[in-house]
Amino acid sequence: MQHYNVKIDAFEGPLDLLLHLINRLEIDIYDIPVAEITEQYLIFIHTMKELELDIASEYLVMAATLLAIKSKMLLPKHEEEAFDEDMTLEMEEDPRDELVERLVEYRKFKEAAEDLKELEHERSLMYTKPPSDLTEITKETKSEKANLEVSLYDMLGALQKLMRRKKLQKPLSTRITRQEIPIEMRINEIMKELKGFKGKKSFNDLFSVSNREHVVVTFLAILELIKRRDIHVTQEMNFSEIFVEATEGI
Amino acid sequence: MNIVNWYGIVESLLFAAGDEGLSLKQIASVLEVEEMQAKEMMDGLIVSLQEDKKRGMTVLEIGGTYQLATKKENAVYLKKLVESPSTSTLSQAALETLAVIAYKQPITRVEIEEIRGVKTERPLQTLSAKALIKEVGRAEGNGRAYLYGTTKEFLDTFGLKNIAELPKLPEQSEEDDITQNEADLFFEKFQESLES
Amino acid sequence: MNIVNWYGIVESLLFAAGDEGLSLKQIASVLEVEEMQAKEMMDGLIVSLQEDKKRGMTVLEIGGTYQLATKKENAVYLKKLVESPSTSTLSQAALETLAVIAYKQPITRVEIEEIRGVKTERPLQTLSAKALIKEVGRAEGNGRAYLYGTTKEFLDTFGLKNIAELPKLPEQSEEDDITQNEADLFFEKFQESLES
Repeated sequence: MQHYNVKIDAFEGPLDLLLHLINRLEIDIYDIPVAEITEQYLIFIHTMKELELDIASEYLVMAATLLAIKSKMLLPKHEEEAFDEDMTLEMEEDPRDELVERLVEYRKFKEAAEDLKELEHERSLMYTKPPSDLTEITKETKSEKANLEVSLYDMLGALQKLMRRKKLQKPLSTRITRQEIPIEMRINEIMKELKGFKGKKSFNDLFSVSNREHVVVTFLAILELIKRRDIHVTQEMNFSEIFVEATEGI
Repeated sequence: MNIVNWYGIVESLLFAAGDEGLSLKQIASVLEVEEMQAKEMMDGLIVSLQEDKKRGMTVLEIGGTYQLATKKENAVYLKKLVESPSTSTLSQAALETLAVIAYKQPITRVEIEEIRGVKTERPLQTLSAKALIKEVGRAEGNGRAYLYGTTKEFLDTFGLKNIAELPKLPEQSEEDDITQNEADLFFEKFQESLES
Repeated sequence: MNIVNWYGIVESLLFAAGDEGLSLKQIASVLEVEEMQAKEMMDGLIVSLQEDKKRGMTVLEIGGTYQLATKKENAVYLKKLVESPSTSTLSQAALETLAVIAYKQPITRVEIEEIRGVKTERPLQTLSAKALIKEVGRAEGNGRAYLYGTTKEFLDTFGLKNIAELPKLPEQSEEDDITQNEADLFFEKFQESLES
């Protein structure tokens, strides 16, 4: 039973997908069994199609690349190589080399991105303040036009700082903030809805309001209810409709 | 937790709270002590800051809230800093104000201050003096406040053909892809709920 | 003037400058000392702040400027009063793109796309709008594509003194299980669909 939505773009691209397959199949990245990985890759693409997901062209290009490598691996050695046996070792290029190189290179940056995430988190634990208003202790500004050494990035950078600050100060400020829907309230609503309804209710019907926050809160409420075992969720088969009913009624 | 650590925590809190300051009640609630105790600690902090020559800060008690401020006697150095000629660029405050005007024009001073959360008189003066912004009209309603907008000088300075050429703000461009956002949000919340 | 007073003055200056920060040159000029001396004093200040439990502040050195910030270890208390921005605001795509640019700058979009294996237009837009990257020039050759590099805002966002302080690029390391979680979920779903 799957009672959650799955992020459709869990992969950042074909290289990311390949890394995942390699990792999952516990394959040595420097000695990839091309036939196996190609098969898995194609199955994945096929599944995406079945799910009617848009497949970015990059994925298809990679599929073609894999098939090309696979066929090269099957081909007998080139004739030229027989001519000059001394050269053989040098000439004999593994058709997988280029792909491996790309994967290893990509993996480095994927990991570096994780490091950045960690750094960003660390930095976010330290709060800085905006510059103080020093109006009172300074003289009037003289009128001076232009020759400014500022760029658009300086301005956007300033805006970033402002937004970061706003985010931090939200609860402190007296400004009216967005009305939030308490999960507990939505839980009660859902239970009422289910109890007032004999039998199973379609999962999708619970998401009648298309407001983003409402959707998320509803989703969380359902998760909570599942955890509390107040509701029962069923699905006949994968990708078929999901039904929800109150446990009491069963 | 002992009082030594309290000092550090309260300093962090006051710094982050900025001009809005913190009430005794807020301080007491974070430290999980009685307000009486918090009051004693604040009094101690104020005295120790005042006496410590190594410190440039003081705590002001204004209308029932505490806020950090620089010591009066250091104002002369702040003045020196502000008047140092190294500023061929715009201050953070001016840049922020300019950004708000650029993206939200026409906009009144009060609206800008609402967004920035601080007084904006001086940055507006600076920007006007540098001809980057100008008054473009008056707001409706009583008060009829001035509305500010950017100038041609602004476009020149930032190398823009027109205002539409300003880069999209992250929020705006993300809205292009609402369904993606929803999926992300879903997933994020879902992950969180698994971890909790 | 002795160094004890310097500390107080510099603290005032740093407080007033806020996230705009102060350069060594500015500090030296206000104190009327050599930059070398100012540097020594700043080093001393940073150490003494870090060691003093009574203090809740620290000094960050970012892209050649110093700025005051609250200590990391107090974040837990700040959270009680102010919302923490600790959830990453950048998508995986944006983070990856940023990582490539940070380590390979200056670099063109096409080169980034070669490494990532996917289109990278959108992440570049987001990163530009967040002022984390900027165009730093044009590549040679026909097309004369834009070259991208990181900004000071980048250093600030990730708390780096300078680009050289970036963690070493991993040459080879074990797969990170956590990052694979999302992918695993998808994979399970697709495996199941195969079995059915």
